Amino acid sequence: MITVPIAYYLILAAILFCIGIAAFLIKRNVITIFMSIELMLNAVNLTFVAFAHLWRQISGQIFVFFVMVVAAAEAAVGLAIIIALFRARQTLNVDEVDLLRN
Amino acid sequence: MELVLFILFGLLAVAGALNLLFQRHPINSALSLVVVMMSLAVLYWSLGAEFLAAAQVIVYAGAIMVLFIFVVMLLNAGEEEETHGSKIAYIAGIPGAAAIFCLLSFVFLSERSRLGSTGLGGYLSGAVSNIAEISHTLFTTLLLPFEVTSILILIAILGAVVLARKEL
Amino acid sequence: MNSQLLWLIPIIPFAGFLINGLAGRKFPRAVVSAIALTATLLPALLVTQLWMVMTAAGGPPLISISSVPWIAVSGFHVNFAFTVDHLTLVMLGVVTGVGFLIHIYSVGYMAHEEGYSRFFAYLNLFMFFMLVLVLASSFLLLFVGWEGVGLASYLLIGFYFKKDSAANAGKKAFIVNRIGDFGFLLAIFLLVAHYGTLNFDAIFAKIAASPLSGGFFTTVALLLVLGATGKSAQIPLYVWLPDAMEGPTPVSALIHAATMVTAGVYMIARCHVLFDHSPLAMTVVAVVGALTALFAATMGIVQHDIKRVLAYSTVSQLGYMFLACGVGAYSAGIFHLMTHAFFKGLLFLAAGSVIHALSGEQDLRFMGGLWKKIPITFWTMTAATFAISGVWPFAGFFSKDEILFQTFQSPNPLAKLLWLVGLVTAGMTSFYMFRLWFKTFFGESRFEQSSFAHASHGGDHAAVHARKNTHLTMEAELETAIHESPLVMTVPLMLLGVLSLVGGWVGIPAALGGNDAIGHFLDPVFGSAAAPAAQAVETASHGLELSLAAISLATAGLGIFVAWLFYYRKPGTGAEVARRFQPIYSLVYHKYWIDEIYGSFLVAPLLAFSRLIVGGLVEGGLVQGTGAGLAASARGSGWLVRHMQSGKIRSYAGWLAAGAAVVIVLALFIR
Amino acid sequence: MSTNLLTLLPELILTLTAVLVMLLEPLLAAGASRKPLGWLAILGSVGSGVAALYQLRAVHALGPLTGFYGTIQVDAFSIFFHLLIASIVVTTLLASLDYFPPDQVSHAGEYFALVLFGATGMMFMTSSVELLMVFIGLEISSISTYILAGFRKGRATASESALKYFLLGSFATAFFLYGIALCFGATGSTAIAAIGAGMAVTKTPLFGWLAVGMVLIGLGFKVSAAPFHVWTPDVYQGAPAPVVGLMSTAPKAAAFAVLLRFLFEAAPTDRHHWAPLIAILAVASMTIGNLGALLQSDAKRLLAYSSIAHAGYLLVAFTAPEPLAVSAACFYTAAYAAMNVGAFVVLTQLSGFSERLRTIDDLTGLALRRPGLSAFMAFFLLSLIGIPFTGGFFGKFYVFSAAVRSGYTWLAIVGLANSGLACFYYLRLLTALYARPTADTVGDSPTPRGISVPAGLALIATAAATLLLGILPNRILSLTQRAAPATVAQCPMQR
Amino acid sequence: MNFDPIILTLILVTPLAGAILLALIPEREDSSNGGESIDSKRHAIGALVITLLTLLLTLHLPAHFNYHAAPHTYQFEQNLPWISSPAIRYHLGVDGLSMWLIVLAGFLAPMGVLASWNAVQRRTRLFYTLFLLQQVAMLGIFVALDLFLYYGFWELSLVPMTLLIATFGRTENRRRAAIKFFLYAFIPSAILLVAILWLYNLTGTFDLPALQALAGAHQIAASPTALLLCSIAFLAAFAVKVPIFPLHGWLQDAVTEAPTAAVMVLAGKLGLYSILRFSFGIFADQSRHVAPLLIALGAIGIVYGSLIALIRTDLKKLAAFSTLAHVSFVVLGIFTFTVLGMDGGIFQILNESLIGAAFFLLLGLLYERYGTYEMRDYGGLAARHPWMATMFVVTSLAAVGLPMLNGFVGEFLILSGTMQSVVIHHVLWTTLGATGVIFGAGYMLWMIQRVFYGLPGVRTEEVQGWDLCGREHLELWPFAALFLIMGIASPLWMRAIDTYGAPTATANVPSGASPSAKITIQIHSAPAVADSSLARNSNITHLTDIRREVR
Repeated sequence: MITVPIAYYLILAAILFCIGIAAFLIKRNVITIFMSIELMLNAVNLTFVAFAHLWRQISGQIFVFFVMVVAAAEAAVGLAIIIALFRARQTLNVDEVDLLRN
Repeated sequence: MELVLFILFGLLAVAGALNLLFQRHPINSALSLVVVMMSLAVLYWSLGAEFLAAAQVIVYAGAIMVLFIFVVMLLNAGEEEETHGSKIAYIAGIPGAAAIFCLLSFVFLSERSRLGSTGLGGYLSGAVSNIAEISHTLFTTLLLPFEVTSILILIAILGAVVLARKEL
Repeated sequence: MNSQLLWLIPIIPFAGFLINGLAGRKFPRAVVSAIALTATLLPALLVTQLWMVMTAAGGPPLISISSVPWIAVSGFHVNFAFTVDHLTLVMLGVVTGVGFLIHIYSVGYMAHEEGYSRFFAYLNLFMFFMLVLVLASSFLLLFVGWEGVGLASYLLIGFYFKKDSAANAGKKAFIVNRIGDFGFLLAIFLLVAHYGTLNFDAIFAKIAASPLSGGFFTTVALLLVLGATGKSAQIPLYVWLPDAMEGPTPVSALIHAATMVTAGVYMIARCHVLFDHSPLAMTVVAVVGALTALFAATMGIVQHDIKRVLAYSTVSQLGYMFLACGVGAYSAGIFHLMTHAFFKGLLFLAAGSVIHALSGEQDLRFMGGLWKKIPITFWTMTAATFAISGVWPFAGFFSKDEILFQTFQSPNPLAKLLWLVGLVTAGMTSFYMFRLWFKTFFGESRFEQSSFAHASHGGDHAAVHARKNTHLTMEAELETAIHESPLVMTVPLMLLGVLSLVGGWVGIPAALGGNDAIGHFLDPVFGSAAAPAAQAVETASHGLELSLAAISLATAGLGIFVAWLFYYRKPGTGAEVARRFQPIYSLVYHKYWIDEIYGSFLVAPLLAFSRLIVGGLVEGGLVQGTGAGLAASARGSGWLVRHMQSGKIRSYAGWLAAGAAVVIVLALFIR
Repeated sequence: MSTNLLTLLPELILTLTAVLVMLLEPLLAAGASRKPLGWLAILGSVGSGVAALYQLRAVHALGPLTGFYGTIQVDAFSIFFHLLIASIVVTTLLASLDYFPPDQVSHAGEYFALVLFGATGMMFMTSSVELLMVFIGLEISSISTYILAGFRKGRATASESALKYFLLGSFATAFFLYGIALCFGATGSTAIAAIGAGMAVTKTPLFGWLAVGMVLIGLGFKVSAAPFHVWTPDVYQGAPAPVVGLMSTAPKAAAFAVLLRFLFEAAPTDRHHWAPLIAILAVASMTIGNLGALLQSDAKRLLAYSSIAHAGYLLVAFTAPEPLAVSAACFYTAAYAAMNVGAFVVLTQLSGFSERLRTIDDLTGLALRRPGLSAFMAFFLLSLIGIPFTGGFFGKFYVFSAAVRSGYTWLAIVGLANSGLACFYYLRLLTALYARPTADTVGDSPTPRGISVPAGLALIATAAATLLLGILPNRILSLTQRAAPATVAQCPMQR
Repeated sequence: MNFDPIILTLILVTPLAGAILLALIPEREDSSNGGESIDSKRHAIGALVITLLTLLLTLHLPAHFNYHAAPHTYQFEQNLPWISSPAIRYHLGVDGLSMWLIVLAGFLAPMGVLASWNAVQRRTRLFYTLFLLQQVAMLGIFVALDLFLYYGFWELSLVPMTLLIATFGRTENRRRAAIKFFLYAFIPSAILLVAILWLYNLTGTFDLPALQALAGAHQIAASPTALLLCSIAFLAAFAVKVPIFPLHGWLQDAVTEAPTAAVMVLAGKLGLYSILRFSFGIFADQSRHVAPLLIALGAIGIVYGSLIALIRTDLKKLAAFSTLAHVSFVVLGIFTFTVLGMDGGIFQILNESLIGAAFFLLLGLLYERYGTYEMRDYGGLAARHPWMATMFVVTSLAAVGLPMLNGFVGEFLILSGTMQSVVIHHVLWTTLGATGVIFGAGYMLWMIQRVFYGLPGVRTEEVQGWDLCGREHLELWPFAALFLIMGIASPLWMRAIDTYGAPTATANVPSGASPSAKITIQIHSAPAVADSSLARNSNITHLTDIRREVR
């Protein structure tokens, strides 16, 4: 049976993580930027799962579970913030959210 | 078999992620993200994390992403405009991201031989199911985090109420 | 005599200074003068007693007294200590005697001035410092007096401080003196560094015990000479003295003729042990003295201001004294110092009396025909004029002759040249002095042309000299206004007149039938070791001395004759000659442009250097610039950091990503 | 009392109070004052502080306590931070009692609850020895501060502030998580002690180094160390003044506590790796913070940059070997908290909810109108400069002496030169307070003269703390010095 | 009751308590004037009482000083533990160096209060509180024997001064000047702190006597380079405060702005004392090592300050640079490491402080009357204000070093010491320093002339001033009296100073390293002169060379 080196999973996670970073940098829509953060979290989750497999440790998987919960909570708050922002500024474009600056 | 799965869903995940990046409408990006999550669920499964695979589909793709899409709809977000807000993001950020990727790959590749490979399916002993193991750990050694998470959720609710409540 | 009484000699005038200085403004003038005179008379009496004690048979050769230390650190201390030897005694006599007379004179002269108490306070202060100077038994205490008299001189020159020229002159005097003091101080530092003491006796003893080679002594001696040229107005630092005539006339008489300016001579004489070890320094002293004598005499010839003529004459005579010291004839120098104090003091006082009579006019061109109107002044001044011209048997003849003879005799290679310079100077001296004499007292009265004769013209000056507020417009009143001075002024004149005549008789050389009493009197100070040899020379060359005396007498006569010719016989001749030799006359009249040269080659460059290089380039550029540059670069960097803060979330994320990359690189690769 | 309960006591009290406040809030009438809720919250946080002291007695008697299967450890270290956080919260609450204007009063209850919840999270961060627990604590504290930052609703800047904080914070959290994942990858555990043990023998040391780097990025963001400081000025400017006082101190203190535990217990073997890295971060933070503040005119922004710089000073302590580093860092945290919270209490009092007086120009001549307030402000600024006989000075002294101890003399030189640079802007503010007012500044505007009693209490408390830390630091020093060995006790150090 | 052990604490506590007290006494408010208090004298009176009390306490020191104590020991010591770890102690003490400086500080304080009596009319509470705090810091610097404690006072001294300048400065430039002053002093002090920490790290103690002992026995385990760098860090911080050329960038602005009472204590003694106490105390060898540089800077500073003073027409700026010249004299003196230079330098610190204080006081009086420091606006004041003119002249004369006044003693000893030292080019430095004598007279007398002599200037014509009033007499006469007494009875002071100066100049010399020790011996024994005549001669040729250059 052909096995997959764990390093590949890790590299896949790294790819996703960096695409997440890139998306954060490039996207203008606040909601999409938030999604890219979710993407980064997912990448980390994959890393966790891969390591959990490596160490035969269930705690890695449980960590992922908690990350999901946290992500849900963050999503609730984050989206609320986005709504508040939209109400105040009538825009979702981050480039237009720059009142606070030098 | 495993390799096939990995390549297939790995590529799908990367493609989804890239699609998220390149799509200009948030709905499309959200759907791409769902694709990524689904692919990852398969990979979790192939790594022996059945419970997580399910949770990924249910919680992440099912709940969180729905929330996203709901907000996108609520705020009636349209396509992104191409505004030129930030040069730094391209000058410093993208090379930074690329560098991070290179560094991570470098580390993983150089440690590759010490990490070994995966075997398909559960790595735990067949006697105990994945879910049983998780729930046992969750209610013993990791009881406190589990309980404290409730505070987190409480705050999230409170915060969402405070922030999104329409008044003044 | 209880040696503790020595303290009183300077302290009494100081007390006078304090009383008059602090409270004098509230006293009536009589009280002020009484205090001031008492404060000068008492020291004079003490000096008299001292004189008697020391000259009595079996009297002590010197009296010393020392107090608690003034400055004391581990390994070095300076006490307040006074020593009286015969040199000091002569100086004390001159200072207290002439000083007292001039104080008396001032009571009359200053009677109508503002700042009466201030004037006498300053005079007493001067007496204090001058007495400290001559009594001092260490270099440092000498320096105290030295600087102190400079201070008093500064204050007194600037007495009419409302007048800018006076204030300027005072400042100039002080600063030029400071340049000299700079040399003096360096010499003192060298002495401290080498001998660890500043006591005269101790240093001279050490020098005698282990004479070092000449380099050190030459350095120290030359530095001392620099100091002396400042105080005694020698080339190159003479420039302050003519300007110092801005002060009241008694001050000119006391400080700038009789006493203070001779301090340089005194100092060189006092340090003769040091100079004896340095032929080079001696030669420098002699040459400086001779040159100054000649140089100042030329300038004296063409001055119109009566006091300035006298001032240049003072410079010239001081040059004589330097010449004497330079050829080792210290006692001759001191002798001339003494006689000069008498006749030059007198000349100034008499000139003051003339000015007083003419309501403040000082210009010779507006004088004339005064001899009948102010007879006492005329006669006393005549005595002084003869004395300074070196006419036998007036005081100046003996002292000047002694100097010329000693110069001629000296082993110095330049001796004959120096003698010749001295001789020429003597001729010029008699010429310009008699020029002054003729122009002042003979011929027609030219006073009516003077601005001082008319209130309308004199208004400006009147504001300055309250005394000149005599509103005389009528010709008749003008004539009656020229009057002889009161008795309080003329008595000192007469006394000094007598001294100008007989003062020289203490030093009649053997060749003229005398016994050179002053020379022998000073022998204990200047070393009898050298005396026998000098004795031999003296006895061997009576003939030479006589012939030299005759030559100088003839020269003086020539000077007098020419002056008579130019200014009495044919009054226009002087101007005619001046026209003929216009360039030379102009050069001399403008004092060889020395003030201007100093101004534009020393002072102006210094100020320009301060302003441009020091103040501008270094202070403005380097010192302030560095700080400002650092501040600006900090501000610039701050501006950059501000620019990081664009307010754009994506930019921030960009920084975060880049920073994260850097941190990861560092985390992985730092060793 | 069971050990488990004892280990959780302060957090428990806080949580219960917060829930109580949250539940009572809707019961109050719409326009009624929320002060009773505030006092309740204060009571709760005081209670948690007392509980922490009670724990201290127990720890004193029994040694470090662990609970809940080793996820929580109560030792002098954690108690120190518990006390610190409780004090900050009490002060902040005192200052906030009168903060809300009548038309905004309905939010006050939620505000108090959120502050308490946030504090709970921070406390968890300091007492957890399991990274999962740390992560959850971190999230609790972060999310509550995100919300608090946006609390001046209706102002455009408030939601922007919250958004920036939230997005960038989540971004950094991802790195932190990645770091944890790598730790797990290197050692197979997420318990700090186990990681420490595992790191010493791991086959994949590169993961360890990478993990340290990632964790540093995540926590560096939380403590606003350069180059992860970019959010700080914007967020501080937009957030309410009392909240800034809180979030510039308490979450930072907690994050530093985590960093201390993580670096010295989970990665002590790599000290020679991360110490220079930390030194570089410290230099960057100090320099960027101070330079950025030079040209600021907004008081809150200025203090934001100053907090970046102070994070840099604090990081200097990390270069020292363990006991010294921990005690220096703890001390500095406390000193910084005292003076910075104080400064923000003054700002809160001055400008209120509306934040009318924001810039240095606005504050010019303040001393004439409000001598008391400006005296306090001056004192806090002097402490921030690091003038002797204040906590700020002793903190700096202690931190830099730690650096010199460990051979980082150059770092101390850079740091202190930086503190010289910092004087410039502090003095600009300070001298403005005492200058004569210009025409259109505070001098002419009728500002309320008095100070509310609770705010006065807060001011006196912070000033007293700042002063005492400067002249009688013995007590607090001994506590921090005891905190240090407690952390080492858990893992064998290979130095 | 024996006050000796607590007297220093009392000296510190009195002004501190006074400051707190004054801060609590409210000002009378005047709403019409925007809340600024108007001239209630209660704070001035309070400050005067407190400062006089402090002065009285400081006089305890000379009254009970033991002149026969062993070198490098301290008296009136108080040594209590303060912070256990790091080991910081509350250690106070006095020796011959600091005793008179403490009295001086005590003396200048009431004078400063009197100087501010009318000059400061607004915000008196703030003013006198800060003034007393400044007093505490200064006294603290002089008595602290623990490096940490000392550093505390050292930095603390900046704060009240900065605020005084920033709040009570004369022109709109005041805040900038204050910040400049602070930064100039603070940044080098920060480096000083590193040096102190480094030293503590090596030795485990902040205690000065202990450090002195260690350093004396060469038991500080560090490389010579490191020790040298450390000593330079110490020296640099002090040098800026003194200020030593070219680190005087802050001086002019600060002096120009600072109110009279503050400017009286602004420059000179704190930095110089610190050099003497710490640089020389701990880094004796290293200080000797850098001495040639410092001597050069001192000599250059004298000339530099004088030259700039010559061209300044603002009285305060002139005073600033004359201050620079005067402190440079001290620097020149103490770094010769000769008994003469050291004692003279320390004595000159007292002189410089007194003369400078009197001068600034007088300038303040002029300013009170005419509202300007520009010399060109003045003229012809001597006739109108004879007493003031007298005081100006007396002060100027003391400043230019007229014999019988105090300045002379100091300058004479310093320059003698310089000549005596065998530092390279010592003759040149002496010569340069002595030119200060000329320039000093130049600018001071020029100043007197322009202000007091001649015809009335623009400003003095418009405004009718008044001569000294009773209070002003009270301020100035003590100074005048001190100038004279210190000028003729210097041993009264020198006795104590010498107990510090002599051992410091000679002791701690590494064997064969410092030739200045030989020189000192040479002073004691005359025959040595002959032995070293050869060496001397080479010096003399050197001297003539230099003289040629100078001319």
